Amino acid sequence: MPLDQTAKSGTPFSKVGTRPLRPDGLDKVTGRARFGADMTAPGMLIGRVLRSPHAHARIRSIDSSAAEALPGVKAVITAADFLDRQDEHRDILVNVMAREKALYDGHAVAAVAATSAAIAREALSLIKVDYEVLPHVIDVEAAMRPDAPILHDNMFTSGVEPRPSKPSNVAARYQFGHGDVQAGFAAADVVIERSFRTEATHQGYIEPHACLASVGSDGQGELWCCTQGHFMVRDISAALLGMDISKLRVTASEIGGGFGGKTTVFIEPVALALSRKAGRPVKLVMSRAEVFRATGPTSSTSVRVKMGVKRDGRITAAEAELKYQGGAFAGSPVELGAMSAFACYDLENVSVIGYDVVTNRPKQAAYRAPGAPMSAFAVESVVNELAERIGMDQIDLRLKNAAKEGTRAAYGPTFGPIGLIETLKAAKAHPHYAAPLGPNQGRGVACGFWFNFGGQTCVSLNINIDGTVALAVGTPDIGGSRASMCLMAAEELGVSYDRVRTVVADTSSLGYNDVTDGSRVTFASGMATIKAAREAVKKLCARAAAIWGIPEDAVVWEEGQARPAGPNAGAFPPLSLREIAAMAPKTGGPIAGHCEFNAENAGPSFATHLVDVEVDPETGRATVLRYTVAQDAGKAVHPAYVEGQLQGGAAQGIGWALNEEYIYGPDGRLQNPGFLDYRIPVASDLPMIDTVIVEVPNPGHPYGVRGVGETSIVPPLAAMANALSAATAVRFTELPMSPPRVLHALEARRMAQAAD
Amino acid sequence: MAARHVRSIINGDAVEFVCEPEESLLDVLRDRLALTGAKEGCGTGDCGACSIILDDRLVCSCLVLGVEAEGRRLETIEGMAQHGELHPLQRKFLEHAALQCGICTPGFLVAAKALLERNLNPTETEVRYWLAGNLCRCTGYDKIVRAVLDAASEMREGRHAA
Amino acid sequence: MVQVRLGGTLQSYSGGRSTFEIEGANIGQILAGLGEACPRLKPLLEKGVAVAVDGEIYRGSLLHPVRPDAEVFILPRMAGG
Amino acid sequence: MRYEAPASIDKAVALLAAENGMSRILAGGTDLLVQFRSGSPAPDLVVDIKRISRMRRIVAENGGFRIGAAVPCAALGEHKKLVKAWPGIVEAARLIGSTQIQGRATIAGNLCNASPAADSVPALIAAGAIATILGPNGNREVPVEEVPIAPGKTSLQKGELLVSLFLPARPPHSGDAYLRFIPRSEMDIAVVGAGVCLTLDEEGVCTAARVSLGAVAARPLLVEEAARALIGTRLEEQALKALAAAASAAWRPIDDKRGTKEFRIRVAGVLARRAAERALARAKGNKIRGH
Repeated sequence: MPLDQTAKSGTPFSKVGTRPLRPDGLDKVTGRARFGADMTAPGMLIGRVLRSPHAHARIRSIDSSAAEALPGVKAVITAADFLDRQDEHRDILVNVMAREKALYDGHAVAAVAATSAAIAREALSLIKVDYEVLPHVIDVEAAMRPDAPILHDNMFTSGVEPRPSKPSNVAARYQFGHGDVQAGFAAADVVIERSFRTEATHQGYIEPHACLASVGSDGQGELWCCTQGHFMVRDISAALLGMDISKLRVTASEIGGGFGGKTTVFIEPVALALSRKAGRPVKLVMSRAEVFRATGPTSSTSVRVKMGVKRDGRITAAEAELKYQGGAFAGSPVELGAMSAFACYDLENVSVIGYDVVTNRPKQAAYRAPGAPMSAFAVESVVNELAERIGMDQIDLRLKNAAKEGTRAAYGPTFGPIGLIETLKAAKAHPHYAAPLGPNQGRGVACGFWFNFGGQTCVSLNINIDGTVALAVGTPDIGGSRASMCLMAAEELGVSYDRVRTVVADTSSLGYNDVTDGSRVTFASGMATIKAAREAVKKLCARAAAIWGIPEDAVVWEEGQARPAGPNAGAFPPLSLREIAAMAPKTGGPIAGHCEFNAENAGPSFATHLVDVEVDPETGRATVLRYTVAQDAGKAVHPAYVEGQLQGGAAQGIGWALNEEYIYGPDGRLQNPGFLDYRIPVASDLPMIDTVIVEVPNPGHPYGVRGVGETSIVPPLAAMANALSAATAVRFTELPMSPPRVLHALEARRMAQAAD
Repeated sequence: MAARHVRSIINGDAVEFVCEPEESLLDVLRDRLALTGAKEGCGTGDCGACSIILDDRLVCSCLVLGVEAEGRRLETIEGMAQHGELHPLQRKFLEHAALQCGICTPGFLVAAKALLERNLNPTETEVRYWLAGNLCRCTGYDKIVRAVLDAASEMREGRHAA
Repeated sequence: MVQVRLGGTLQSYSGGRSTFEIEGANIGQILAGLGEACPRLKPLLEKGVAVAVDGEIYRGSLLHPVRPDAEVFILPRMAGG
Repeated sequence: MRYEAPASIDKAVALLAAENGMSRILAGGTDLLVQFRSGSPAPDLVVDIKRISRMRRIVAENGGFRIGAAVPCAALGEHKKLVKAWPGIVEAARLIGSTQIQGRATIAGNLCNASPAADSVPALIAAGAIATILGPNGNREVPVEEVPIAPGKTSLQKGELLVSLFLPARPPHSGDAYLRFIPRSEMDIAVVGAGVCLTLDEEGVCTAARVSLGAVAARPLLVEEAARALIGTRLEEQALKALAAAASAAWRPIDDKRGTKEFRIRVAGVLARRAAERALARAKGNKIRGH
């Protein structure tokens, strides 16, 4: 049954769009919810990882004999305990445990399991690693220079013709665009070209990575861990350890934040390897310092943007060159940064080039709309400057050039229905945009785009004998998605919200589910839930038809009841879901609906952010005074949690803009691996964050849902930079805009003014 | 290194435990007493996820030694709901959707309870500064601050009604 | 025949050629045809690409039907956070 | 590691004197436990002073206040008379870390941890606070500025214990203030801290002043040139400019991940000036708003 032809489309919702309490809420406000580090097992050992203190070093040898001899130590492992795979898992394998070289400060080189944390710690100190320290490179531009220390002798830049003859730190070159940018610039009245830099920032989830692994001598394993995708953990861990996938069962704990950072494995294969060797369960929990040193921050970047505009506000051409370092392995999100850079604009002439660069930093991991915030920072800063130069309102210029349905996106295809213009209009109409500003205050605007993804999804919906519903999904719930699933199932089945219970099932209970990423869960698991519920409804109707002795297609499902329709309408009293469920054991057995599919057409989400800041001209410190987010959610299933995503992304973006950064010493060691000096926003740093949810339905979803989780981090970097620039009359092109950097710029401006 | 025997009152119950002198109270709560509601986000007092109340003072249990708990009264998140009834703060956190992942929630609730025990009529700014030692990466704090203010308002009305 | 366009990066494997006429009724057939027409693209196509059909992006649906007049755009593989 | 929690000062001193290995005092523990965790060698003996009732009290003495070494920062803010007399000390103590940290951390510990950026120390120095130190050789009283000598190092001898801090009687028409600069609004280590304490005569002329800067040198500084810029003035624009210049000139190299030299120089002057204005308002009896 095509989803778009069902009765539901176009009809008002009775459950979707309401704000019920989340089903996992009670456990989370009482301390009962079990997160990654909250699990124990009988006979459990404690695992610890030894990490490289060097940014770049050849590992000549590892002597673990003294550690192995320490009483209480039950296993010591190194890279030799994993399969030496040369396939697509190679980089993950080498990142999980260094092989020939340690590639960054914090790179795992060995691990132990012992009867106590104290013994494990002592054992680490007894492992002797003979390092040959090599020259290192941290900065993205430095890594691209011909004389830079080379991380991988086998890295030859892809995407370049002819293939380079020498290895380099540039893994790949990407390019997108269409039209003739030179002609476009020639037609412009004003052309602005600027270079920008952003520092690496960490996802900063409050829960460190944690897992509990147990592998028996029969080769069967159990793993409990906090992850955005336990099926991914299962498949990769099995591959690295040479296990059959069916032998490993992974259960996702409650997850204490991820933002993309828990879409890969770090300690999980290590704990499994330790457990396999020790023959006992092993719990492995990262310290906060390990999280910063060894898990993925996002890229630091260097971006050049050039744009031209006519006096009437029409943008004639846009060009960008992006350089993203993704740590010690290929795979920075530069390609996504390049594709999304100009996605907000309807451009005839556009050209984007991107370089994926490796450096001696931890392997980057996805971070909320990976790659997009940095290129948007650069583009949206230049757009504002264009508006200033031609004397046009910053929203009006964007409205004039905004991408809409039918626009050919800068990355190629043509957009379907999208809501950018609606968010711009919502921002312009918001009282925030007209509010007066005081001295040293400025207002910034920026737009953002994210693709959104669907992906492989499998859910199971079972009708219980009492008429309640058990829904099993395979996508870890990172921000309230179980509530949304319950809402959608209840909507379809016509039962009340609290009669549906959604759980995140383990890997042995469902087919494969892609990780919780790409803002996909409410969209994809939601669509699977709807399909599964519709299948269950079909079976419920069939059961009622059989009971009544009428054809199946003569039964309709309305308001949680099967009713005879057509010629039989009114012939039998309706049968409720509860009644049919109660009779199920005697009328054919259990009733369930399932869905396994690959969700596509996620439908992009656009946003416009407004922010007011005040800058202390004597110290350079910026205070966020007011913040408003307008974003297209397609259809907000649980508006409170949609607002939460919008507010959370804005807060992370504010941190990125103002104070968050990876700081390296000349020795290539990370200097701020803790929440004291890696400064994420605290409650007193922020105002309330106002939200406007725009709803332009996504035709790819039966309710019109679009993902909302990621787009909200795309505009804030530029919105903040535009606001600071408006407050100070200085254009900021480097993040973070920390007080020393801002004060320096203000002093330079004062000096220049004095000289005039 | 000699393990010590410690007696405390935790959430109103007499509790005895044995711990090493260098063990943190957080490790004792989590690993020895199975009170895993307090979380370790940093271990250095920078995130507040391990907040508990120790003799009426809000503290990070990661910065307290287990042995220091001898003879002390501790309140943890596990003791916040009384007789199966949620504390108004717990209820308001749910109603306002003041949690996304929920890892920081126990710490916020304990810290907010300590605030409202001192000041039942805090301003938004007072709430924000009091809670500055509790990091949340999901919410941007908006809904948390609203939930605390709303709980305070409800508790004030309850007090006047009583 | 379906007109298939390549994103910029993929063009560096097709000698700069951006458009191909490919016979195929679904995404899988079009990717196979494209690999035949330009063997240097084959490893990339096998590693995984996204395909935009009339503006809708497909990352893993080889069996999705494609009409002869559809706008088909080959994009790199993508993932979010 | 041995843990002892004596009930008297004498017992504490005796324990410290008898220990041949490394011993550490545990007051609030907010620095000590972080050090344990960061892998620094565990001491042989930890003496918890929080069970010593004398060290947990704030008592009025000779018109001033004696603050026990185990008094948590939060308790300072709850002591109404102390808040009235020494608002700058209290505001400094209440800037140390979070609410949670202030429930444990002590200003004596803040002093003895000897961090150049300790928030309460410039305020204590400006106030002319005296530390009472007890040891095997008896009792001694030391101006607080002489306690920290280098990052992590104090002038305390082996076996010595800082027992209390004494804040002298505050002369009429006096005011103190402490301000610090941090990138966020809370939770950071001071990039620059400035404590000012001053006294006015009946005509509003500054007769005495002390200015102290934190986080601009290896230890908090008492900046006499800065104080001299204020004495004899009514803190007019000229005097405040001179104060700021003296404060900016007083710095000795710190250039690290938390702030550049250039930034610290500049902001030291700004904060000294703002703290002086705040102290002046207090000396005149004006109300000052908090955050």
